[in-house]
Amino acid sequence: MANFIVWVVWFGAAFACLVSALAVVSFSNPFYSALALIGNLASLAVLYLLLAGEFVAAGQVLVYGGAVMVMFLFVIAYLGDRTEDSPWAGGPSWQVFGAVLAGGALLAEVIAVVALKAGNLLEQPKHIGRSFGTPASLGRLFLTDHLLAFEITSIVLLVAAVGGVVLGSHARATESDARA
Amino acid sequence: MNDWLTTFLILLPVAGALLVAIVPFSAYFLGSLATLVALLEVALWITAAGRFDFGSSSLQMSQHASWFSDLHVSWHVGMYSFSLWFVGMTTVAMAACTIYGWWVGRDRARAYFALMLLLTAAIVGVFTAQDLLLFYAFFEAMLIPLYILIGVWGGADRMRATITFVVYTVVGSLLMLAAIIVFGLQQGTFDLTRMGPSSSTWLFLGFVVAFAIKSPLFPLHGWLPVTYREAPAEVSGVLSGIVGKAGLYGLLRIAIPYFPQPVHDWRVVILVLASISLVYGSLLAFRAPDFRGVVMYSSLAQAGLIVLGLFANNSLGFDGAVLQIVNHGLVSTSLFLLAGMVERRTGTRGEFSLLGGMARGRPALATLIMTVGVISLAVPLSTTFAGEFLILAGAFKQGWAWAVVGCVAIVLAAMYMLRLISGTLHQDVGPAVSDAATDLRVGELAILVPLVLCLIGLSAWPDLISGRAAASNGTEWHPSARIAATGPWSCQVGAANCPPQGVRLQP
Amino acid sequence: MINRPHVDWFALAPSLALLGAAGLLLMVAVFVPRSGRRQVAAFVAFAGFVAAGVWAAFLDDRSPNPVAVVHDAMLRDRWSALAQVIIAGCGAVAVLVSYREQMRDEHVAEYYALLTAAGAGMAFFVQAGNLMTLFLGLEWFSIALYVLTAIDIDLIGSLEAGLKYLIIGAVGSATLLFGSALVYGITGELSFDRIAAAGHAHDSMLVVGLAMIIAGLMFKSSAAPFHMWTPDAYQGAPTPVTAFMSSATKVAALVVSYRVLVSAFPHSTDLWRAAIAVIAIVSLAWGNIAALVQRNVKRILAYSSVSHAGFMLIAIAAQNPLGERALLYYLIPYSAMSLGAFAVVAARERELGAPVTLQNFAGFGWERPFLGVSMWVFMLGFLGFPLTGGFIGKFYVFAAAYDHGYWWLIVAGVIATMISAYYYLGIVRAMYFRDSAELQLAPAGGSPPHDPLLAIGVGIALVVTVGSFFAVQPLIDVAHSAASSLPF
Amino acid sequence: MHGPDLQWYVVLSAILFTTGALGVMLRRNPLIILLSVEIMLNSANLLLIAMSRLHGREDGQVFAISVMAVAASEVVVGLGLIVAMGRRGVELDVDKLRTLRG
Amino acid sequence: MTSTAWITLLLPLASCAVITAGGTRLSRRAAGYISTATALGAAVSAAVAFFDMWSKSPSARGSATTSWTWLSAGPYHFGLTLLVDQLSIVMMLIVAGVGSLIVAYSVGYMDGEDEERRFFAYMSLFLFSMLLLVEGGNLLLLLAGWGMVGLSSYLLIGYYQERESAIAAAKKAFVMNAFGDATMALALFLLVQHTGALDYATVFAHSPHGGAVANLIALGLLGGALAKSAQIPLHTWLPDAMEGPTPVSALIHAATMVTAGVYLICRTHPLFENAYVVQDLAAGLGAATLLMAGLIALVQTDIKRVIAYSTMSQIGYMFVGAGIGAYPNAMFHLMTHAFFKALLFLGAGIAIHAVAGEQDIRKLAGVGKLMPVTKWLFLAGSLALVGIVPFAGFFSKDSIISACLAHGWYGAIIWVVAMVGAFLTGAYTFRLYFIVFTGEPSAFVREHFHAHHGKEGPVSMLWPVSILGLLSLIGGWIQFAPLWHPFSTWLDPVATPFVEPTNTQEWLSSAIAIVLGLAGIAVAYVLYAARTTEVPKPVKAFERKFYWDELYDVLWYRTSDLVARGFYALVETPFIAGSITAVTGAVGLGSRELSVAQNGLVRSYALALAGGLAILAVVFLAVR
Repeated sequence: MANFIVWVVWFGAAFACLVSALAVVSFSNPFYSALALIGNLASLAVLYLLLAGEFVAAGQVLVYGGAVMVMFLFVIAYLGDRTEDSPWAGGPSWQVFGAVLAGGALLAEVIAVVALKAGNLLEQPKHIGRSFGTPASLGRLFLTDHLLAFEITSIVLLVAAVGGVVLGSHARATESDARA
Repeated sequence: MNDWLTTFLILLPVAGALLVAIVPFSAYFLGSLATLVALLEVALWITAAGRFDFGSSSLQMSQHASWFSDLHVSWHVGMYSFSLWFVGMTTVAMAACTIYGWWVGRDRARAYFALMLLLTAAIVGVFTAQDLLLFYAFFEAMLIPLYILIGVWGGADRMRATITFVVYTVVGSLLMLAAIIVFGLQQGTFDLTRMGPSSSTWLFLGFVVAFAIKSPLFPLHGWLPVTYREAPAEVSGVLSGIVGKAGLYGLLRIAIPYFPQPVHDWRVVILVLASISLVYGSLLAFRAPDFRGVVMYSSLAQAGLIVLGLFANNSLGFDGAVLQIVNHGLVSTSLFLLAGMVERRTGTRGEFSLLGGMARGRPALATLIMTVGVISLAVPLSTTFAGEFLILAGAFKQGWAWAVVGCVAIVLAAMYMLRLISGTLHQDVGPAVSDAATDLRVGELAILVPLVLCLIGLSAWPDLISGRAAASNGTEWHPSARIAATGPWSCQVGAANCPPQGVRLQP
Repeated sequence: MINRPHVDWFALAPSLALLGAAGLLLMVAVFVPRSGRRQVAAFVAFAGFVAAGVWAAFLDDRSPNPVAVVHDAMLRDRWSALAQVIIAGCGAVAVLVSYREQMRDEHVAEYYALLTAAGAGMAFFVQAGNLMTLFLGLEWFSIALYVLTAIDIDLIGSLEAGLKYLIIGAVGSATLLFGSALVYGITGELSFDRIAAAGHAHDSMLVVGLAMIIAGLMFKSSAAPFHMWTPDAYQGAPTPVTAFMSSATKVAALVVSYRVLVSAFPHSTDLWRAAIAVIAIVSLAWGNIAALVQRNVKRILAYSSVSHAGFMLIAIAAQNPLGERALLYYLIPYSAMSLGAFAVVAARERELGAPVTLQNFAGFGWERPFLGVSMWVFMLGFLGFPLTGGFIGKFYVFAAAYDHGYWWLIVAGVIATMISAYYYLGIVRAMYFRDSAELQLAPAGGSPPHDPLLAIGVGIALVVTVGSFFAVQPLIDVAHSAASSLPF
Repeated sequence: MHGPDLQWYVVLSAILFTTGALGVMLRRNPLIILLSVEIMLNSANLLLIAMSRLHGREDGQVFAISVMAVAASEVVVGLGLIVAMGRRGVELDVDKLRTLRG
Repeated sequence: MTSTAWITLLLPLASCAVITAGGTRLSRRAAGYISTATALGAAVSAAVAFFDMWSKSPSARGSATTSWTWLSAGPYHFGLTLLVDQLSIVMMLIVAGVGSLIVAYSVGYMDGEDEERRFFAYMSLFLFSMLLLVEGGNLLLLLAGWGMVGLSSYLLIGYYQERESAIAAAKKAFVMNAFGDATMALALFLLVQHTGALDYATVFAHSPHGGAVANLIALGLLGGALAKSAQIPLHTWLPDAMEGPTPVSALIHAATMVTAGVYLICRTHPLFENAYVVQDLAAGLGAATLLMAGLIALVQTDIKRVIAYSTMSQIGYMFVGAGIGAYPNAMFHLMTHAFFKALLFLGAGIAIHAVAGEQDIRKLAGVGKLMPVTKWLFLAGSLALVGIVPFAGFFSKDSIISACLAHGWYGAIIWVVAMVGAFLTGAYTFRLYFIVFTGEPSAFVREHFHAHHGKEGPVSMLWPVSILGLLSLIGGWIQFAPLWHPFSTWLDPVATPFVEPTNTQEWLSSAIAIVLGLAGIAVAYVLYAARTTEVPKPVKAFERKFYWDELYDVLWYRTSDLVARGFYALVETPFIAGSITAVTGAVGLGSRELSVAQNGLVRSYALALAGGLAILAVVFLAVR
């Protein structure tokens, strides 16, 4: 019974995930795309839960769905909604063809990988304890094995922040525009 | 074992170049400084020649110092007897050309003289390097100053000239680089004195193509016309007189001794190409419309002749080739210098349609052009005649047809050289020849007369070189005598292709 | 109770030094008045790079045998230490070159902060010991570089370059990430050595992951066909940044690529070796041929850096001791030449106030003899001519290829060099053979004051370029000891 | 475990990755391109978490968390650039950014 | 004896060097005197050497001394060897003696030329070269001198360097001689290959007897001889060579250089005797030449060309002599011919000099009236040429003719030809004499003749001519084959003849030769002096010199010119020069294509990344 619910939830989440992703890339208005991405993130969070990643799921919702996307929406609003006509147009003639081909190839490859793997490894996940994916155990990891990763992540964020400051600052007088 | 003299011969011009590049002198004094260095170089060579023991066939005045050990590359320079003569030719001719540059007062003197001195060092290095990679380094280093010298001080079409020149030369030398790497790694060392023969055709061709482009040999002479016409006269002289000889030296020092089997297999092909160059060059020289055209195509022909001698594979050919290399080095340099002087006087680019009748009232010019001209067409008793005689006698032993071709070419040589002489000096006065075109001045005589005297002296005693090209003490000799036939890097291909010391390959 | 892991601060020192410099620079940005900011900032950055270099040298001396630090997050060995020395050197010279760059004063400190941060990122990146640190280090300096590329915000070109670099870079790192995920998925391990230990040679999932990782790394080393961003980014970025990118980034990317491939995927050597060989050929062909018709000098140099990636990939593909030596040796003169060349371009740019093209390079060699001669030497070095380390580098690379029997790689390299002669010497031609008199060039606001720091930077590059030709033995010894620290 | 086998997660992440890639390759609005990049990163995250579940090891999740942060920083820089563009009146269309080419 | 040989050799060279180096610091006269003095000195030292040799026993007369190794390669050594023996001493005497007379003559003749320094330098150079040729102790030095005389001949023919025709003639002479040098060189290569040396003793000892090699060697040498001595088929340069100043024609193209071929055959007669076919060929060609030249000489209108053709025909006689093996006779005729042919040229020179350099005999007609001395001298020369007793030609030429009879049927044929030649000689020689020196002076002569201080010419020109006149009278008396032959005896050790005509043959031939000569003279008298009968219309082929020039024009000059143009148009321009442009063009095209691919679109860049990745992954999956 529980298994059935899990299946339902999984299908729902996966479906939502795919649809929202497609929506993101196909909406002509970035605003809607951003909203669609929020949905995508949320559905991914659900999948994370199914994979026993409570903490990650929470982080997903808070950091991504919250902070990042808010920032996105803010910027979009700031720039005003510029709906673009014919989102797929542009670029050389072979662009779309090539893109679909390359993307399809990548997809096919991974599918093939899975198919080739079908039956052995991916079907017997290890048994996991209760604490798996809990903030406590993740935090322990962060402070022991992956201490550096943790620190570096913060550094990366710092660098990005500095970059944001630098880029976001105001323009100089027009004489510099002449150099453009 | 360690004798600094050769190293000094290389380092002295480099030091001079650096000095010229930094000292705060006026152009004129920079020129005099460069001249001084060039003459010192000649003096240094004379001391070397004085100390040289022509009796021994071993490497002399050599210096050896490891450069990087994991691939056994080292700074190894030294001179065999024939190298000594080539170095002498280089120092003398380069001195003449440097002084000419001073005489005509090239602008941007600092760069000009520094480059000329660097060029001297590079060429001397090519003739003395005993390590394959070092040889390549010098071989390439020659190109660097030449490129600038042509491109900056050259004629109107110098861009095309530089591009063509560089494309050809770089193609050749890079093929050689590939060959060198493979050869060296096969042998386990890059030290020429410790390498053994190889039977790989590809390596052989890699070397030969590079040297054939440099020499030049038909059909790889595509860079020749535009380059020789556009380069400054003295640089053209260096190119055809000295730099081209680096290719021939490479054949003599590397391609022939280390690849006995390929040489044997490809001899006919190369001899055919050489013969074609000989006849082809002579005929084109016969039709060439200008002074330099005649000289440059004649140098193509001469290269073919020398290759005939080198691949005749007997001591007649080898000694003759060595002698002829030196001869043509001096002759060609003098001719190009004369071309420059004529062009400067007449404000032309040496077209025969504009020249003529310059002999009247210009005895010095006429005498010098006449003298150098007849020497270059190998009138008997001249040293060039001696060289050609040996070469063709050697080629005759290889096969009578080669010598016949050579003799035909001798007649053609007479035709084009007389055409040059009369086109410049004789018949009615050309439109570009005014009274402003004076006779040679003292400075120019001071440059040319020594060269001509060298040639005349050699004509009186060509044996000075041909008899001392290799310490063969009266036996047949072969460059492969310089190969160490023993040691871990002995023949790859079995004893069949390993020439024992000093024995010629063909019975 | 969490037992804190033992942290080898000494191994971290180079990165930390630069990071400290970055932090200090942020302080400078805040506290030092604008008047003195430029000097102070430059000095701090320079000191940071020098300190990092010195530390790295110590590190190289003190770590004869490789050890993993902080669990398996990073590795302390000579391979990375040597790379750090080179990177630090590049950074220091880049600072010298940047000093007079006309940028907005209010952000000069941040500029140096980002520069040092990028340096720190690279220094860490080369030490990365598992896929996570690999990815993080990559992002670390990448993000810094995105910002640096676009820092001259008022230049539309710079902005455009930044955005392109960012987007493509993000795709590239996403690819790397996905590949890492696949590899993690099949092996369940993140650290290189244990990935190798886990085996699964030629497992489908592993090879796809490997392909993606290769793509991501080759993207950073700007090897064709993953190089497309390179010309645009190099051309659009401020020239000192380009100088830094072209030299340090390549060093980091190539060194790490080799380490990852060798230490994590020894079982699939034949696969990645062939792949790298092919990529090398493509890079050689594309880089050299595309450079022929370029007019903008920075773009020419960008394509040349693509082709040089190809040359160094030959050494990687050979994957033998000779190849490792070749790679490390080649990087030294290459980064020097690349820095120096871009520095000279920067000098010309500043005196013209316009992008440098072959056209307006005319006569430069005569107006600025020192810079001209240096540029000439750099070009010859790129071309692999004697008297420059480029020659020995190419020689070693070819030797390595032959040693492994890849004679066709030698052929490809030789042909590529033949083609490259055209445009390298074309730059020399532009500098010397034409007179600026022919084309009336009005230097913007007169010739700027002479720039001793830039000259010093160029001089250093010159010394390294030429010196590495003569002092081959010591450099090779260093490279040898560094290479010996790799697992075999 | 309950629910579908892990390979379905892999397939799903692959689809997401491809979708994101297509978005980058086909869209012109830099904002949407950034969003597509986010999708790519998230697909990788999904894969990481699935795999950490597979192996019953949490470092995959740790990796995922740090990836989130990195993604966030990329977004910051990207948005900064886009804002700069917008502020300078450059049309938000990467196809128009063709001054650097050739 | 060696020292005298060296002095003989080096004195002219020294004078050449001095004059060249001196340049304009040297007065014109001084140059002339230096040259004359050195030439005389050479002659004297040659004479000293001669008497020195005279005092020795015949066996000990030859001496070869090597001063230093001139050239060597591996086992081969070619020394700078001077060989002084009976043969070379004769040549030295002729060259230095006649040479000094002619140089002295030219001091007066060239007076007023503004570049006579150059002239005398060249003359001295020529003397040096010629002496080197005859003194050279091995074939290499012989070849060296061989080429050097060719060079100086080139320089002197082209002395009037503004004259188109002079330069052309000079080139023609040089190139045609270069042919000869080339064939000789080939012969030398053969010798080097088969005997390993080039000095006469070794070569004669080891060169193969008979067979193809021997024939080829002789043929090569013969080629050189033909070119130098202007024998068929390499003769066409000699008439044109008359463009040079008259003393040059006298010295080089009559007395000395052109006879070098005869000397060569005599010097290397062992090689020729090893290949008797080739030797007969030489004789045959000589005969053909003497006949053809005689015929052409009949119709020439240029005084110097007439004499030139007669030179050709006389050398033909010498070739006959050398070819049939009568070496002493050939050498003897060489000597006498040097005397009277120089005399004829110099006499003609005086006339030309007196009449404003005019050379056309129709215009010169009757000049003899105004210059009697010249007239008598010229008559002496003509009689000597025709071979009338007691003039020199009689003794030398007739002995050659008679020797033919001792050479079997082949000799008989040649004998007939030679007799016809004798008749022709009489005819053309006296045609010239009667037209120019007898009869009333033409209007042209009256107009242009200018007496030199009341005399016919300057003394410096007259006395050498007089001496030559004397020599051509008595020069032949030293040997009259039937009765006394010291000359042959002298030469016998080095050039042993292998034909010995009987005395009856001698008498017979001489008689017939004289009769025919007189007949020729009579014909000439009838036609040109008495003018009783109309002069027959000259044959076209004679005037066009049997079309040899046209033949060579087509065979060599036009051919090489055509081939050269062809190379330019078909090889050099399209391929050699075109290849580089083609390659660069192709690469440039690819470059432009790539820069199109780099289209500046982010999406395309991403596509490249994804595409590359896809391909990589596919391949990996495929080959894993």
